[in-house]
Amino acid sequence: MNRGQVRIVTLKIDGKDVGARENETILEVARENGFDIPTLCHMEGLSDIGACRLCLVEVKGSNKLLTACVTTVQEGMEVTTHSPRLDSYRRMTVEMLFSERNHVCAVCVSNGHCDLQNLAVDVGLTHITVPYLYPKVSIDASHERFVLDHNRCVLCTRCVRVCDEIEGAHTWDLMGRGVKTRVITDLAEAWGDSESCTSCGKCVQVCPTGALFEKGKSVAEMTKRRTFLPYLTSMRNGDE
Amino acid sequence: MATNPRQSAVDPPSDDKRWRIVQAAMRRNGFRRDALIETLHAVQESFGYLDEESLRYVARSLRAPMSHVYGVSTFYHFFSLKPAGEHTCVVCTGTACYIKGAPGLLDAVGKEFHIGDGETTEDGKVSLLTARCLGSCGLAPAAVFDGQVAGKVNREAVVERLHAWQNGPAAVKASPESSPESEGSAVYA
Amino acid sequence: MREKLAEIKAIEEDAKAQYTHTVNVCTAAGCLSSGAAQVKEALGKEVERSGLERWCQVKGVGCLGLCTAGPLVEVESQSAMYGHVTVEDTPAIVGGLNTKPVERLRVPTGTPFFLRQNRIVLENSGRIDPERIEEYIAAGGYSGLVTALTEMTPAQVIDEVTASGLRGRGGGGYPTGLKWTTVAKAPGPDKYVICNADEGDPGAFMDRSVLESDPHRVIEGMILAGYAVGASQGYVYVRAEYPLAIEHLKKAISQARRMGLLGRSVAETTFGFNIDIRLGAGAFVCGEETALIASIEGKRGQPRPRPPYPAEYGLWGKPTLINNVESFANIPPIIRNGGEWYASLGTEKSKGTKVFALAGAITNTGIIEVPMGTSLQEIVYEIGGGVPGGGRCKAVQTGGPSGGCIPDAYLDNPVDYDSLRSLGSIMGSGGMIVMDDSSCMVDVAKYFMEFCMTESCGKCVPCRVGTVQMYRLLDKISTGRATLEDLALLENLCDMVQNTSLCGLGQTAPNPVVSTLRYFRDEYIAHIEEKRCPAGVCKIHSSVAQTDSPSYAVAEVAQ
Amino acid sequence: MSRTILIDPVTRIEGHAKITIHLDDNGGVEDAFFHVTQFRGFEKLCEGRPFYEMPSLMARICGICPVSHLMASAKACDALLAVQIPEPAANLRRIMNLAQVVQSHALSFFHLASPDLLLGMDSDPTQRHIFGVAQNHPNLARDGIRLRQFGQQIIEWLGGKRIHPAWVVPGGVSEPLSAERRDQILATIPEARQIAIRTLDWFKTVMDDYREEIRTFANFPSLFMGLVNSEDNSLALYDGHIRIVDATGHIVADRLDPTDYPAYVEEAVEPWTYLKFPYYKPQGYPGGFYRVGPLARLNIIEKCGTPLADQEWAEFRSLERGAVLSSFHYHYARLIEILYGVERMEELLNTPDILSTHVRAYAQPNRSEGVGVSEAPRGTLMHHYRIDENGLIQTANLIIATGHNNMAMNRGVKQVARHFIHGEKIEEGMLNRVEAVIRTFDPCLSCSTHAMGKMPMDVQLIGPDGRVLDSVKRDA
Repeated sequence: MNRGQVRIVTLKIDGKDVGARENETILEVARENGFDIPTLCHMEGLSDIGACRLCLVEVKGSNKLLTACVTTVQEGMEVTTHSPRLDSYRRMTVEMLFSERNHVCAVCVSNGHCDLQNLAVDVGLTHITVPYLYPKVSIDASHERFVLDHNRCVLCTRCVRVCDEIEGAHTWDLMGRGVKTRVITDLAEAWGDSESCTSCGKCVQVCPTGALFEKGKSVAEMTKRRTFLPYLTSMRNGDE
Repeated sequence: MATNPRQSAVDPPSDDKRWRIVQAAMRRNGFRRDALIETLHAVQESFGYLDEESLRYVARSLRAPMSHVYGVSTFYHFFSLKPAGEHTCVVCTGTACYIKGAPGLLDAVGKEFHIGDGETTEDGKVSLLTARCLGSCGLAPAAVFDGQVAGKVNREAVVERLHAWQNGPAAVKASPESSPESEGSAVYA
Repeated sequence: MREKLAEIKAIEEDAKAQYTHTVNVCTAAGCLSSGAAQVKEALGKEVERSGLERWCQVKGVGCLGLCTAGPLVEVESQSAMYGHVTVEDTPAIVGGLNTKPVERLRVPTGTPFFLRQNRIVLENSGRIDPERIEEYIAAGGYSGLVTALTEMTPAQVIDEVTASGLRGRGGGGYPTGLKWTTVAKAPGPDKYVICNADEGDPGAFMDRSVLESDPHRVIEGMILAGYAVGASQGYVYVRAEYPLAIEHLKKAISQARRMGLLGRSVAETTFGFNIDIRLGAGAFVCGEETALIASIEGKRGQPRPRPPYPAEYGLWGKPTLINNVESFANIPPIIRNGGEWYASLGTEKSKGTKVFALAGAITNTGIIEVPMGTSLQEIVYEIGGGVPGGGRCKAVQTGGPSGGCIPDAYLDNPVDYDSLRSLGSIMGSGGMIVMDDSSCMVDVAKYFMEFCMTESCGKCVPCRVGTVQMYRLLDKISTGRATLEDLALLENLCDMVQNTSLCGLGQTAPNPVVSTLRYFRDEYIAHIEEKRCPAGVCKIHSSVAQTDSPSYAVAEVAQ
Repeated sequence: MSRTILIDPVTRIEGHAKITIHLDDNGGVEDAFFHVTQFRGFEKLCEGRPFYEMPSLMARICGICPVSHLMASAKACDALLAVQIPEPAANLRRIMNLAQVVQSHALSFFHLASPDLLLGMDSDPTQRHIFGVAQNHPNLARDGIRLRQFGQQIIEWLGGKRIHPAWVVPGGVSEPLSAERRDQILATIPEARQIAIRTLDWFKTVMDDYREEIRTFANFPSLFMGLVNSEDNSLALYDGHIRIVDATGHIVADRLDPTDYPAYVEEAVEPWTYLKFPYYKPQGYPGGFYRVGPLARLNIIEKCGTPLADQEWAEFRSLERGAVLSSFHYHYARLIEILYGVERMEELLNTPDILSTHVRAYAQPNRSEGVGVSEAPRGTLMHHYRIDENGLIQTANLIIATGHNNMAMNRGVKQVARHFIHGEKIEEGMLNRVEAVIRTFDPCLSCSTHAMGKMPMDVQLIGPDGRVLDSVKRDA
């Protein structure tokens, strides 16, 4: 990726001067420098899609909020990662996610190890002001080792991307659109019948919630291992 | 089988001649994966809808992941994964049609035939669909009966037309030869 | 090539001169749906029966504009336009050719509807047979292209476009010249030109009309763009819902290819350019340029964050120029007559003309083209003939689901990009829906929200869930079950969805709500506090006394 | 003229219900009903969920005795896996279950029932609650709070949190017990034992004041059902066999397999309540009605199995020749079980392999159907699941202690009403006794109807013409 000469730029994040390589994203630079920007669809080692909108930041001179995970830094940029307005939008965005499906942390396998739950804590979401949508969605336990519970899916597409970009199977994709979007395997068949699935389990490990989990895990027992991902990614890219 | 999979197609699922149209569409685009939507159009035009068999065939032919093919097929409202009824009635729900009474048309069909958007009557005769603006705003509210656009329709006319479809299929099947007058009496307000 | 075009023009003119009469039948989609094809056939038979075939030609032409009076027939020699023509009327029309026009069928053409227009994009609409390239050439078509290719550098072409002050007609109003410059400057040998013909705004049918009536104009505009930015491949992304437009476009492309105006050597020069058609499949979001690109690439039509803009990173990751149909349709006359000529029309910041589709509670529904800066008043009351039966125009909806409702009191404002924006609406692609007192503004807002909700691609959270929540709140208001807290929540959601959504669809989805709240807040309040719909549209629940205040379970976030 | 009294809601019980008392023309009680007005869809909402979630999900039925549901549910899941869980795991589950029994009994006795016993059935209702007790009898109130804390603390130490711990899992428990934790628990036992003894002694001294209540509080012959230890017929709260005895104390059925419950328990439905009426099948409905819970358990066993509790049990059983029939003695039985629980926990904590790290059996589901039965504080609790080939719940059926006691509670209400209510004028104290009889059963209505949301209860007075004449309504 970073072949050849890469220029160094300087920018301000929350008032602090920081240096960065010109091909880095705002999110990367912010995290390297200890600034916290919440994310959900972002996952180190996977491509970024800018879908969850939690990493939106204010950039001086831009009348629109910019997606930190896909916006590259520029010389002289002045980035604000936290403001009352951003905090409020983030809280509402997480609130939207909670209202969308049937998230019940208390009886979830990922309770205590859930990215969505942590986000709620981080953005200070204490209650939901909008009505729950209560969609009636199914659970697919046909796979020998894993379970897909649509009730907890936030449509971050990490599973879709890891399966396509790292495992190369492209078993997962999305069907439908809008609020009716669902993750699917193959032709929306039962996961256990999938011809393309290699049962590698990467999708399960990258899933931020309890939407994908291992069979046999009881409530609060599902912890996800993700350290393999940056390693695999760098191997694929042929990096040192 | 082919030596170069890019140049030759996977065998179609059956001897049905319509597969040739589908194959031609793919060949025209060099069996590239980006021709997926064009290919799905060809399938839908030939078979009326996209069934699982055809999706599998298209996926194999274009060497596209099945979930991708399914994802695309369900993203676009133009594609249908279910066979339509013998006759289709498309009600335009564009803005002009909406404010001139399209909801009333849907309501009337729903009450009379117990079908909603995208549904087919139990006898398989009539499918109801909606469209996002046919561009016939000047004739709002508009509806399409078996491919023929009719403007300024009203509830009674739509219900009457659908009843005629249900009761006597051959008698009223819209044909291009039918004069606008005979059509007008049935459909126009 | 110039000689070839001149020759074709001469032949066409000679042929036409042989006829004493030319009877134009509008065979665009609007008139077709009221029986224009049968009328045309009957007129042909009638001419034959009367033995007039050597003196009279019956021609199918594009949109004549006044869709409401379709099917429309025009007799050029008599300057007579007939409306609501039926097969029975054809003997009278043909019989009257050598005597007097048939008065009972005439549509007055001395009205503001015809006189106040200034047709540039529509100059050939209703004049030429869209299925014959020769007629386009005879009307001056492709001469600008030949001039550009032989006498101008790509930079000069861009200069003319820049000088014209043309801004994107798809709704955004981005300066076209600037866009072209960016793509031209972008590095790399492979670039693309895309014509966005995915006209998805409900209530807008200008692009369809242009493609059906004068497809070559769009093709010429695209070739010029390709030359200017250095692209050799173009795509027209057109809605599958427009079969006639697709048919005309296909025919036009193959004619242009045969004529040597498309292909490896355009107009006998070293410049090569091809155009392919890509069909949409019923997804409004594909009007958004990054979603459109994804769709052309055969993917789900989901947008991606910008920057990078398609001008730098577009189709297959290559620099890509995307303009809409009307923008491209403006290019040939700009090249032919010069950018300055174009810039002399319109207002200071919005140059040229704009095509509008008039629909709703208005007498003259149809397609019009007026100079930028014409007031809404003039468009609605004079050109459009006002509300049928002399009713009051309550509001004009512009810009489709991304736009807003402008109330009667503000109709004296000129129509241009900036003034519409200051009124809380947008130019959009040009759909104008006139509403009278029978429309409820809450219901209208709910209609558009329902539209955005079902058209949301589902990629980003605010749009995917926010539109559903907003729709539900609007439904609650319209059925008389809402409280003022719900209204406050709705406004909060509007703000959040506007500012955090990924693409234009989400960012503008709250616009109809925001604008109706701005001008018609009293209607919302009436639904909420008085439990009544002033326009009598909404069905207020009979049991509204019991406002449901569900005890929303606190999200079980805590462990 | 006849009328009906409505008590709505019944107070100081778990959950919400109402009582209607129908009076005849002379002002005598014609009939009385105990209606459970709440409905919960727990069995329904479990359908389609992975069975691995059941223990935690089912525990949500109730915030008072989640552990009881954890036990029955986990046992049903063990059955689905077809594993025998490691003995240390079973013992750890037993300890948690006992902690639960102790804290729940403490809640019932001290917080809900003691105001009647300490302050009197006819005392000022505005003072007749735990705060009134705290004011007038601070030591007893403190004991109650301490005992409850003791139980809850052990649950937290074992399971990580007091309410809805996720520690009990199919196949065993998720974490072994550490030596420090064991010692911590052991250190709290002496105080708890002291409180249990102290309270028992006090109760025995005031029992005589309630002779009228003892005689009329659901004091009638019935069957008694519960688990007994399979080895020595001692008190068993976690596992064992089902035994049924009659009013004379004779064994009607013994060594019944709990998982085979459909063979001998059937449920009847009445339109006026959401609570079903289970009965002992061979004796039919309504004749085969039975009682479960502390009173029933002490009536069916042959000993408690711990030294101090055994002494108390012997004294208790000497109250009557056969089974102890008055439901008033549920309170007494509860106190004995508290003592037993504290003693038994100590024994279990001192078993040699209690710190073993092998506390979980792993397996794929091997059966399509599983039943788990254990004793909740209020009585026998049955969870019955059927799963599909992917391990998703197809049907769930629960029979909860309060359900078993439904018939007895209804008869009890009628008995008390007939005894205490006369004429047109209804004294508050009379109504309180109608509620108090319900309280002796310590019913958990939330559990037994698997209801969603909050729920109050009321008592209604209905005339022969069906008109509601009077009603006492209380908010939750």
